[in-house]
This record gives sequence, structure tokens and C-alpha cells, in this order.
Amino acid sequence: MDDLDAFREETRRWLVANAPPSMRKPLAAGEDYCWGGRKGRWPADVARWLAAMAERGWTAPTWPREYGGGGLSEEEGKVLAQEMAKLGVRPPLVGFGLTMIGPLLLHVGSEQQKRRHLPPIAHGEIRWCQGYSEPGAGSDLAGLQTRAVRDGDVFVVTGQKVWTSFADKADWMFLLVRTDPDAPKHAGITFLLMDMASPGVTVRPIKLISGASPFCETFITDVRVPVENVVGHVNEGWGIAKMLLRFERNMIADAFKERDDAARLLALARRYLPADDGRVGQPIVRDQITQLEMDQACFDWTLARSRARVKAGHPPGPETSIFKYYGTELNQRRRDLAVRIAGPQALGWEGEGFADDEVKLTRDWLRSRGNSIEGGTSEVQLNIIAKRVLGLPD
Amino acid sequence: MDDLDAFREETRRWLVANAPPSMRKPLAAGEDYCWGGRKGRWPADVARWLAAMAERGWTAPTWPREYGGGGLSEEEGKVLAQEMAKLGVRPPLVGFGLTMIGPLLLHVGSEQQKRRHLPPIAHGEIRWCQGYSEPGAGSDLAGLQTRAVRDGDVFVVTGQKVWTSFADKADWMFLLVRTDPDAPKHAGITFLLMDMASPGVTVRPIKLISGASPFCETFITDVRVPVENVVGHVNEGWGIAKMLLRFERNMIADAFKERDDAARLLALARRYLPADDGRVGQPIVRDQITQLEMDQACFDWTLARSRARVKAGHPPGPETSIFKYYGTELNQRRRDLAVRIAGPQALGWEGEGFADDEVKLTRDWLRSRGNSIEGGTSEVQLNIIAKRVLGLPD
Amino acid sequence: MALVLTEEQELLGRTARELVAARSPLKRIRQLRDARDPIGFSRDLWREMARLGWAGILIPEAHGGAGLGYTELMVVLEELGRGLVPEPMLSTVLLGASALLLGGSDAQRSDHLPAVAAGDLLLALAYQEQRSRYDVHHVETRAEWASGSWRLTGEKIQVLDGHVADVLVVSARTSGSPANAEGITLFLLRRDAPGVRVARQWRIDTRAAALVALDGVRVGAEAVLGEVDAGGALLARVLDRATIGLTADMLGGMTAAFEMTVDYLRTRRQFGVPIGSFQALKHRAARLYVETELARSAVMAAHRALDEGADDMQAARMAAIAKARCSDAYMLVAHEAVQMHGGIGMTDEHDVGFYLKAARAAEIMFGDAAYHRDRLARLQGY
Amino acid sequence: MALVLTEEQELLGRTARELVAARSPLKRIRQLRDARDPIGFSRDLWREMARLGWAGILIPEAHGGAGLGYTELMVVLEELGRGLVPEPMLSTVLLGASALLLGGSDAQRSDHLPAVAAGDLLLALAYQEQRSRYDVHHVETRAEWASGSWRLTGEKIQVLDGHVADVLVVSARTSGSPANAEGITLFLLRRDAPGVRVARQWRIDTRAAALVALDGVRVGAEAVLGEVDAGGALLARVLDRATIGLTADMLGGMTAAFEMTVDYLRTRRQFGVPIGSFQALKHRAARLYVETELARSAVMAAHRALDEGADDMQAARMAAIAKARCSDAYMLVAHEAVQMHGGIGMTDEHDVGFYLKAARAAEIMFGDAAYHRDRLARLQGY
Repeated sequence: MDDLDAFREETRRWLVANAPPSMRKPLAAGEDYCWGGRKGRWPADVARWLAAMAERGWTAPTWPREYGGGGLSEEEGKVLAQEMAKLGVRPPLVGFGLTMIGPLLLHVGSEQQKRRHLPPIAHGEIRWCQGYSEPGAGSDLAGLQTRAVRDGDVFVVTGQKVWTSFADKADWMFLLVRTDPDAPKHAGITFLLMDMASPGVTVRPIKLISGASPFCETFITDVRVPVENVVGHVNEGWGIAKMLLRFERNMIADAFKERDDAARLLALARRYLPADDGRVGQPIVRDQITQLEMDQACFDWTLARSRARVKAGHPPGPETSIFKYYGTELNQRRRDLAVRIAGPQALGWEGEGFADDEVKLTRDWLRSRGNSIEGGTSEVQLNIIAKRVLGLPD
Repeated sequence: MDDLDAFREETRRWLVANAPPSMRKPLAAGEDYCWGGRKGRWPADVARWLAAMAERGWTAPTWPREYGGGGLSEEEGKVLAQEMAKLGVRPPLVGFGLTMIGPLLLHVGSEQQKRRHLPPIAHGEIRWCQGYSEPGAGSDLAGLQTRAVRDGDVFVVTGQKVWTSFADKADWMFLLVRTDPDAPKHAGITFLLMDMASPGVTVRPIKLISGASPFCETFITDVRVPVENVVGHVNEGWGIAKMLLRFERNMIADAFKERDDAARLLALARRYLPADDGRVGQPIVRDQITQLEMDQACFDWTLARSRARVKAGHPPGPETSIFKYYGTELNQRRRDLAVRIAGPQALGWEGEGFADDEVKLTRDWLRSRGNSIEGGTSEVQLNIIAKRVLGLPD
Repeated sequence: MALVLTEEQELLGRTARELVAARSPLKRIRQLRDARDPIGFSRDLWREMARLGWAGILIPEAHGGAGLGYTELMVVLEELGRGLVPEPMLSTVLLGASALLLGGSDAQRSDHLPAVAAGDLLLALAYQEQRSRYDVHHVETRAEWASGSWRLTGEKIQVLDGHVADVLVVSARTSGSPANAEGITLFLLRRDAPGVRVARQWRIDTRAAALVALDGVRVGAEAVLGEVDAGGALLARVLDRATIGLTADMLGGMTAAFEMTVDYLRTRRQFGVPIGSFQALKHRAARLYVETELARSAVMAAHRALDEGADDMQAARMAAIAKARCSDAYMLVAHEAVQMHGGIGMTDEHDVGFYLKAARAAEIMFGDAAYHRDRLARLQGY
Repeated sequence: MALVLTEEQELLGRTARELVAARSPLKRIRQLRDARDPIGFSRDLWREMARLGWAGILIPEAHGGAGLGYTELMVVLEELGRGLVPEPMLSTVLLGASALLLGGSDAQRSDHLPAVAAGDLLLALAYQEQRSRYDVHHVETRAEWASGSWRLTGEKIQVLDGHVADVLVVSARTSGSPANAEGITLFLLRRDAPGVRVARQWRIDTRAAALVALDGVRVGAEAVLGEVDAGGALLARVLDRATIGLTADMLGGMTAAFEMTVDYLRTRRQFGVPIGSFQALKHRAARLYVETELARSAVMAAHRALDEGADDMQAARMAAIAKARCSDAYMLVAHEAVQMHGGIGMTDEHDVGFYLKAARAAEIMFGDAAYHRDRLARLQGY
């Protein structure tokens, strides 16, 4: 414990000394975290903060040092997170490399894959995207059609991916391809790593109803991917994909865990529905805000219970579907309520008569409708719970 | 039109002269309408009112006179109903004879069946019950197991029916039996009329969670039923059963159409949640009462639309499932809200500290839970809508 | 009341549907939006609709209108709502012409209604303000009488078609404090009058709206619509009728979104079968059907009640019931429509998103469901 | 806080489950009800539970208790709630002993707590009145000081186990008007004191309750629990803790009803397949599972917070969150359980109906979900 206290002390001192003041403020409207990658450009402070943290391996604190991580123990990693939270410093780097493909490679990657791919992730040099969904497949992930045909030391890949988050900004993609078209649906799939700069890869952003384009279509035509880029074994990619989906669900749940939601809704209600007695003017809205606050608390505690179980040595199981299902539902309810609170002022798309934050409310609501579709629809999550947790028959 | 005005005038005069004053009051707690039958006993006024109306055929106003009806035209029947409603007189007779098996026999019964069964129904002499559900079948009505084996001029029937409404009080039962065990599920069923006084019929009331026993189990052991009691043709009973189910759904919907519900909930709210300003003390409850009032209005208008269509010559179709589904849901919401309004006083089962009407609130709530199960579950209604109205595939 | 359409009404609906299909398919809506069309609709198409009698549907024949009823209006509005058609029915007919019909002097009617019925004159009702939310009696715009004329100063928001309307009907406070129901007066003024400034607003739906700023605009006594200080009641009457009309538009929109979704459920295949064969989706679709049928009943009943001479109290009740139900039902249908379409439903290139945005705008216009429930409770005295 | 159970706590739960299975299966609950058992539970079984340490679970060892925490209490209550066990945990431990622990003098504690821990003394808290609904500070029962003693007059309703409790804790107004939070005093009095009249009440659930009428009951100054006029705050503290305990009981009940339903879905066949293979039912079952998991989290967090020394404000917040969630979740699970069981679920001979009735009673006891949401909003200042 003394060691840990000393570590805490030293960590705090280092953070105070090294975190630029601008990195100790919440994101402003229009700002985003640093996602890294060759195509990204960020303000000087952001780059400096990334460099300082990456040098210590603290972009990936608990990864081994030889792969670019910080080599911290679980406890030390927690202390670092706590001290960062206390000081309000931003994470120096976010993205699918750190949260998805990195942890996966640590688990099941070859030694060569780890040495090649993990350090660039930790240093923010390479940004990753995920190539799972396909136009014809949707919720039926395993129905994918992208084919990979072996040709000596390479696979020749042809097909189309859709709903690829930020494919236009990513350097590499991890993707599922069909390597045995004659095998049963789940048995002929392989998990590949592909350089997005390879000849034959083109990307087209998809515009959403909210006006933003966080997703892309990716067209893959005769792209040559070295055999060494297979993760796990050929034709055994489905098991790896499922493992990764659980990481993703947990991550999405985390994304929806925002501590000050009730306070934000309350501030909105006080702005648009002021009452003389200091309470929220509309009892129905007040009741809905309270209900959301309560549900959010229960959700957070449920996440905490799951974390405690994982910490006690149980791997995350199908109950992670709860987080994906309920976290997105909470977020949708919150966005919907925010729009109803703002009322007529929430009808703006842009331009005169609507404040920027009012337009954002509306677009956030529109964007939130995708939460229950992307990363496995709510219907798929409910199917998983019914089958895998409750044991209900097919 | 002059004729109809004259009829209205004469009808009103007759009703005023003949309806006993006690029959012009709403039902008191514990009172019920007259269901007729050999086993029933009613107060003198009820019997007098039944006799007077039956003599004119006005227990079944639009049935032909030769079958005990009033021989009125549709328009005259409506005038009679309007005048009865205006004066607040009770129907002289209710039951499955008038609303289900009677109309069915008028449509598809043999001349002999009509002559034999309709007059006793109209006169309130014979009370009917419905033998559809079986213990193993539930929502899968056509999965019935009760067998009927031909033996000369009779069928020998053996099996068990369940959820038979008021079988203990009924004189005859219309039931479905399996006459061809080798045919596909829906093809070997026959629709029979059975005298409950036949040797081999025993009845056991089922106690519900609300404490009441409106349903029975009916055990049928080697009961001999004459072949002349087959309605329609042998092995073609399923079509007749479906026709009858639609009558039933309409009837159930009517039962849930109570005009003064909002007023009753409001009176409850004013009793248990009084507010100084004359409004309902709890805004959430007020909102729910208003919502129910609105939904009830929309439901009533939807019934009216359906009636208008039927009147224009279209037979009731699968959209009647809306009425069963939504009518029962409305009733359940109403009962649930009533209990939450009464709060602690709704927790009584009987005895000291709870008023009779408080105990009734609670038992009505419990009883209402069966509404979405009996007469075809809500799930079955939704299946019907999805398949038959929306054309969604199996 | 008999809640069925006559053959003539059915025919009117078919005519409207055909016109919409021919002249305003959804791709036209998309083009208008993507081009940031400054008007937001077509005055030519509007004149064509006027020739079919729609602009003057409620206007008596003496003033050049068709002299039909609200049920006929409903039938047309449902088809326009189906197609999200932006032509100015709501602004010119339901709000503007309604105000003239309910409150205008003979001279005012004769001056304006024939041109409205011909499709040549566009109207707008400028009643909403920054702080009014759903309270039509919250009016801060002031009108003061001085030196023989009224001087109007204030700002109105989200005035439907206010950027192109030839004549504006404006609510202004002539006495009392901002939240009083009394002391409000309605004025007719030309959009090109000195001191009137309009700026197009861009909303999420396909209806065009504008900010209308009044900076000491002068009008004479003849510009008053109805009585001075008595415009609050008139405004409420106009809005109750417009609200009922809006529900017909909403009914059309939710029906279109629902039918689009049922089609998708029938045809889209996943896991080797049509997704409409999944029972969970079936049950949800069946519930949506029930909701749309109940909404249809409310919309029909409300229009029919107006045709049968509903008094103000009845009209207000019907407006509250129909609007609350259509608001909830349209939002539910639209949310579910996007969800059941899956990823494609989230893309701007699919049409279903138009209905989601239209549902939201319609939900909020003239008061959301919670507002109308509270309003009904107050009307009923609880 | 770490929301996991220790091995000891898991073991305690297994012990409790085994005892309930052996000594209080559901058929015992049915027998007690059908026999209209005047007591409603068994004092012998209660002493047996006391020997396992449950009656004194929160009572310090110095007073003969087990000196354990709220998490241990939770584990036991969940199992009792699973079995709908009517022994007097709620009345004697959560309400009565809690009041003594939080407000009693040393003498009052020493006098009563050892006997409570031994299972020999039953307590009841008489606080609810005909007009109080969920407001614990609405007290009309009066206590007046005269000639060296207090005179209590009034009527309490639905006093849990009030018909058999040896000692009653009674709230009475010593100053102020009926709805004031101030001016309330708690008194200890023996059920057999002159002027106390109790009458068993029959509720829908399996908990026994009684009307307690006080007709000029005299007690001395030593009968005051806590300070005169300061009982309102004490009462609120007791009830917040009891409310949290009740949610553990509710969690057990909803879990049992849910598991019973999932079993039924797995085994009951219709249309030739298990009904649990119908996707609409699957999705509903999955949603119920999510609801019960969230409820479990709230219940654990609330008990853990008490163990970690939550202040009154925190305790009140946790009580509000846990009770609102468990009220809604238990009612939903119970309603759905009956629906999914179909006809058999409606019959008195099936056990699922017991849970429906228990859910309703628990939903309403100590305030329903809407009450607790409003309470949380007020606690948070909005």
C-alpha cells in the first residue's frame, strides 16, 4: 500500500507538471478528443499532451512496456485514472485501437502482430476502424459476403463494408471476411488486419439524418492482404469477432455513462420551463427527469457490479448485452426529453432564430436514434439475453 | 320516417308504463343483470321486467318473431336501444345465448335448431355457456383434445373443458370437439350443442386470484349428444368457431366501453388526492386520468367507425382484434390507476378498516388481469393483426 | 356522428393522392431541401391546388371558395401529410383564412378571401414569440394607438410561410400584461409595409418558417381583425381549428411511415427469412397499427365535430384529444420506423428520416401531448 | 463501493434459502391464509430465525445481537421475500428495533433489544393514519401532558403485526397542526396497556396488519422515544431505513416471480413448441431480466451505502431510488408473470398470484414510485 501511495503522489505531481492547462478543461462545443492516426491534425497542446503521456506509456497504462504501454499493475492503472479524473485532465488518446483491437491482440495476437501493431496504437500513430457490417447483412453479422481467396502468401479480398465508423479517418481496418464459402455460415469466416492505404480500398462517408457523417461505406476490390495479418486461425474468425463484440458493448456502455446528465437536463428545464418556486415548472417533465436520474444511477451501479465481477476473475459474459441495450435506451430517452423540454426552440436545423446549443440538442436526438442500431441492434441484444442468459429455446 | 317517429313515441310510452322503477336504476354493488336459465332466481321486479319484454320479443328485438324475437328492423332496434338508454332502463336479459350462440344459429343453424333453441334463449329460459378452451390447449385453441365418437345417431363425447364462463349456472353448452383425430389440426373439429343436464357432465368452479369464481372446469365423460346437435357440418367446426370468436371479441369490447370511466377515476382522485385549488392533487395522476379519458374516446370512435363499416355491409373482419386487445388494455390501465389512487386503502382484501368499495377496487384490478388472457390472449390478437391485417409473413 | 367517408370524400382523397404522386413525390421534397430553396414550395403548384378547390375549401362560394367542410379538408390534408407536401395549406388556409373567416369584417373578407381561394394571395399568422412556448396568450409584441394609427413593435418567431406571405395576421398586446388572455388584438398587415422585416428560418421539417420583426409598423384602425382587446379568444379559436387540421396532416405522415415500414418488414431478409416473420417485430408492428387506427378515429371525430357545429369548448376538447394522440402516435411510429429500418433508416438518403423530423415538428407545433392533456384537464375542470 | 457479496454473505444467503425451503415453502403461506390464521405467522419459527441471528442482525453484540450490517440484512430479506415469509422482520427489526437503535435511550435499548434479538419480544411501529397516505409527518393522533402523564388518543391503520406486537412505537402530535414535520413525538407503549384496542386487518398480501385505536392511553415521561416534539425527523430516519430493507424483500419476490415465469416459458408448450421460443415473449422476458438486474443494483447500493455510514440525506436519496425502481419493477414483473402464465396464472391455486398481490402491497407501502420520484426531486432541490 505504501508503494501505491507513493505512486499516487508521484503521478499527481507529474500530471500537474505536464498536463497543459487547456487539457484540464472539458471539451468545448466542436472540440473532440485526440483519435491519433496519420491523417489527424490537432492543436499544439493536444499533440504535446499526447507525446508526454505516450512517452511514459500512459496512453495504454496497463499494456506491457515492450508493446508501448506503461506496464502498470491493475491497481496502479486505477490510481492513474483516479488522479486524472480528480484533476480533470483529458485522456490523451481515444479510439478503437486502444479499446478494441489492442486488447484483442494482447489476448490472441501472435507475438509478431503484437510487436508490429501495439506500439503505433499506443503512440497514436495509427488509427483503426472496424469492418464488420455489410450492406446485405445488418444484424445478421455472420451473413457477410466479403470474400478472401488465398493466393500464395496473400489473401485477395473483395467486398463491401458499411457502417464503418470513421473509415475515412482510419489507417488500418480489422475486418471479417469469408474464406470458405462452402462451410456453414459461422465456420468459414476469418479475422483480418488490412492497411487502408492498400490499392483497391475506397471509402465513401454516409450522411446521417442528423447531418453528420461518422460512418462510411468501404469498397474493397482485389485488395492483397498478407497471410500474416490473420488474427487467430483461418476460418476461425467468428469466435474472435464475438469476443470483440463484447469489448465493444462494454465500451459503448461506458460512452453512455455521463455523470452530469440529470444536472444538464435540469439546467435545460430551468431555462425553458422556469417556475416561480424554484422547482421545474412542469411536473410531468420533473418526473421524467427524476426517473432518468434514478435509472442512470441504477445503470451505473449495474456496470459497477459487472466490473467487480470481472475483477474477481469472471470474463465479461452475455450480460454485457444489458449495457448495450439499456445504455442506448437511456441515452435515447434523455435526448428525446431534452428536445421536448426545449419545445419550439428544438425545431431548428441551423441558422437564424436558433442558438447553437439548441441546434445541437436536436441533432443529438437524431443521432441517438442510431445508438440502438449500431454495434448490434437492441433486438439482437434482447435475443442474446433471452438465449444466453435466460436459456430460452430457439 | 314518420313511421319510425311513431314507433319511437309508442316505444317510449310502453317503456315508461311497463319498466318497474327499480329497473330504471344502475346496478347497485352486488347486483347483476338477469342472465336467465333454469337455475337462476331473481327478484320479482327483474322477473316481471323480463316477462314483459320477452312477451314483445324485445329481449332479442331484431330476431324474427317466429324464433321469439321482436321482428324489428335495424332502425327500429336502434330506436328501442336509444329510448331504453334515455330512460335508463336495464336490459331485461343478457348472456351468451343472446350475443353468441343465438346470432350464430340465425346465420348458420338448421331450421330445426333455430326453432328449438332460439325461443328459449329469447325468453330467458335456457342459459348457455361456451366450451372452447381445454387444459392443454390455452391460446392454441385448435389443439383441443375432447373427442366425439359417432355411435349411430349420437356422438359419444369425452374430454375436459376449462375457463368455461358460468358453466355451473348454464343449462346448455356449445362446444368444440375432435371428430377426426387423424385429420390436420383444424380439419377434424366439430361444433356441438350439449345439454349440461346430460349424464356424464360435471362442473367445478375455478377460484380466481380476485376471489371470485366466474369460470369452471367442465368434465365430460361418455356424454351422448344427438347428431342433430351438430351445427354446420361434421369436421367443419373450426370455421364456425372463428366466426363466433369475432362475435365474442366485439362483445368483450362492448363490455369495456363504459362512458363514465373518467368521471369515476376523477371522483376517486378527488376523494384520495384532494387539492385546495379544485384540481387533482397529483399532476402525474391527473395526466394519467386525462390520458385514459382521451384513449377511451379514441377507442369509442374506433368502435363507431367499425360499426359504421359493418352497417355499410362489410362483415366484421380481423380488425376486431383491435377491440379485444386495446379494450382490455384500457380496462387494465384504468383498474391499475384506480388502485394507485386509493393507495394504502387499496390494500384490503376484506374486513375492518376497508370500505366495501375500496375492496372492490382491488378485486376489480386483480380480475382485470384476466381480460388480456380470456377470449384470446393479447398475444393472439397481435398475431392476428400482424398476419391478417398487415400481411406479415409467418 | 357517422365516422365514415362519403363517396365524394373518398374521391377527393384519391384525386389528392394522385396529384401528390404526380407533382410532389418525396424526391421533390428532397430537392427543395437540398437546394435550400428560398421559398420552400412552388407558387405555381399552389395555384394548381387552388384550381382544384383546396385553397378555398372552407371559404364560402360567395367569396370564391368551394364552401366545403372540415371533413373534406381532412381528406386533402391527410394526402398532403403523406407526401410531406410543403405548399401553404397550414399557413394560408388553416391559420390565415380561418382568422378572416372567424373574425374578419365583411370588407376584410371580400378584400382577401377571393384572392386566397384563387391561390393568388398567401397569408401567415404571426402569433408565436420567443417566450410564449405553447401559450397563445403570451404576447409581448405591443401595439399602441397614437396620432390616428397603431404602431406595432415586437418579434414573432417560426411564422409559417411568413417570409413569402402577402398579408400577415399579427397578434399584439393592446392592454394588460404579457400573459393575460385579455388585451390582445389581431392586426392585418402587408409583409411589404415599412418596418416589417422577415428572415427565413430553417427547421428540421419541410415547412418553411420565418422570423418576423416589427419595428414601429404603422397601420390604420381598419387593420384590426375582430375587436380591439378581444383577439385572444379569436386567436384560440383559430388555433384550435388549425390544430385539428394539423392532425389530419400528421395522420397522413404517420400512415405513410407505417406503411413504408410494413413494406420493409415484408421484404427485407435477415437470417434467411423476411424480418417481418420475427414475432417481436410483428407484435410491435401490430401495436403501431392499433395506434394509427385510434389516431385516425380521433382525427375523423374532430373534423366531423367541426362540421356538425361544435361550439368553442367542444372544438378545444377535440383539438386537445386529437393533437395529444397524434403527437404521441406519430413520434412512436416514426421512432419505430427508423429502428425497424435499421442502419439504412439512419441515413439521410433514405426517406424515412423525413418522417421522423416531420413528426417532431408536428408534435411540438401548437403544443405537445403533455400540454394538450393538461389543457383538456383544465377544460374539464380538474 | 464494491457491489459484490463476500463469501460469508453468500453463505448467509444460502442458509436463509435453505431454512425458507425447509420451514416455509409457499404451501405454508397458502395454509396460513386459508386458515385465516389469527396471528399470521409462527412465533416458534421466529425464535428459530432469532437463533440464527436474524432478529438481532442489526443489534450490537452488547445488546445480545449479531452486530452485522445492512448488507447481511439484505441477503436475509431477499430470501424471505422470495418465499413471501410473513415472520416479523419488517415490523420488529426494520421498524421497531430500528426506532430503538436510532432514537432510544440506553435504558430503553437495554430493556428491549436483548429480548428482540432472542425472538421473544415483538415490536410494531404505529405511524400510518387514515388521512396520512405517504406523509409520515401527517399525524392527527394527539398526546397531551396532564397530571404527570401523557394521554394518547387517536387511530393508526395498517400497523404491521400490531395485533401481536408486545410493544408498540406510536407517533403522536404533541404540538403543531396535522401536517407539520415538527411537533411529533414517538412513544413506547405496551399493547396490553389500558385504552389500547387492536383489530386484525386482512390485506391482499401475506403480511399481517392491524388497526390500533388509542383511547386516552396513559404513559409516563419515560415512554418518550427520543425528544419530545422531535420525533418527526426520527420517524423519517427509521422509515428510510425500513424502506431500503423492504426493497430487499421486493427484490427477492420479483426474482422468484421472474424465475417461475422463465421456467414456465421453457416448459409450457403451445402450437407444438415451448412458448419461450416465441420471440415476442423472449424479448419481454429479456426486458424483465434487465429490470430485475437494475433493481438488484439499486438494492445493493442502498444497503451498502447504509453500511458505509450514509448520512440522512444520502439514506433518503437511496431509499427513494431503490423504492421507486423496485415498485415499478416488481409490479411489471408480477403483471407480466401472470400474463405469461395465461389462464392458470389467474387461478387462486397457482402461486404466481401471491406475488402479484405481494408486489402491489410492497409498491404502496412506504410510498409508491411516483411519490419517491417527487421526493427525490425535492431532496435535490428541483
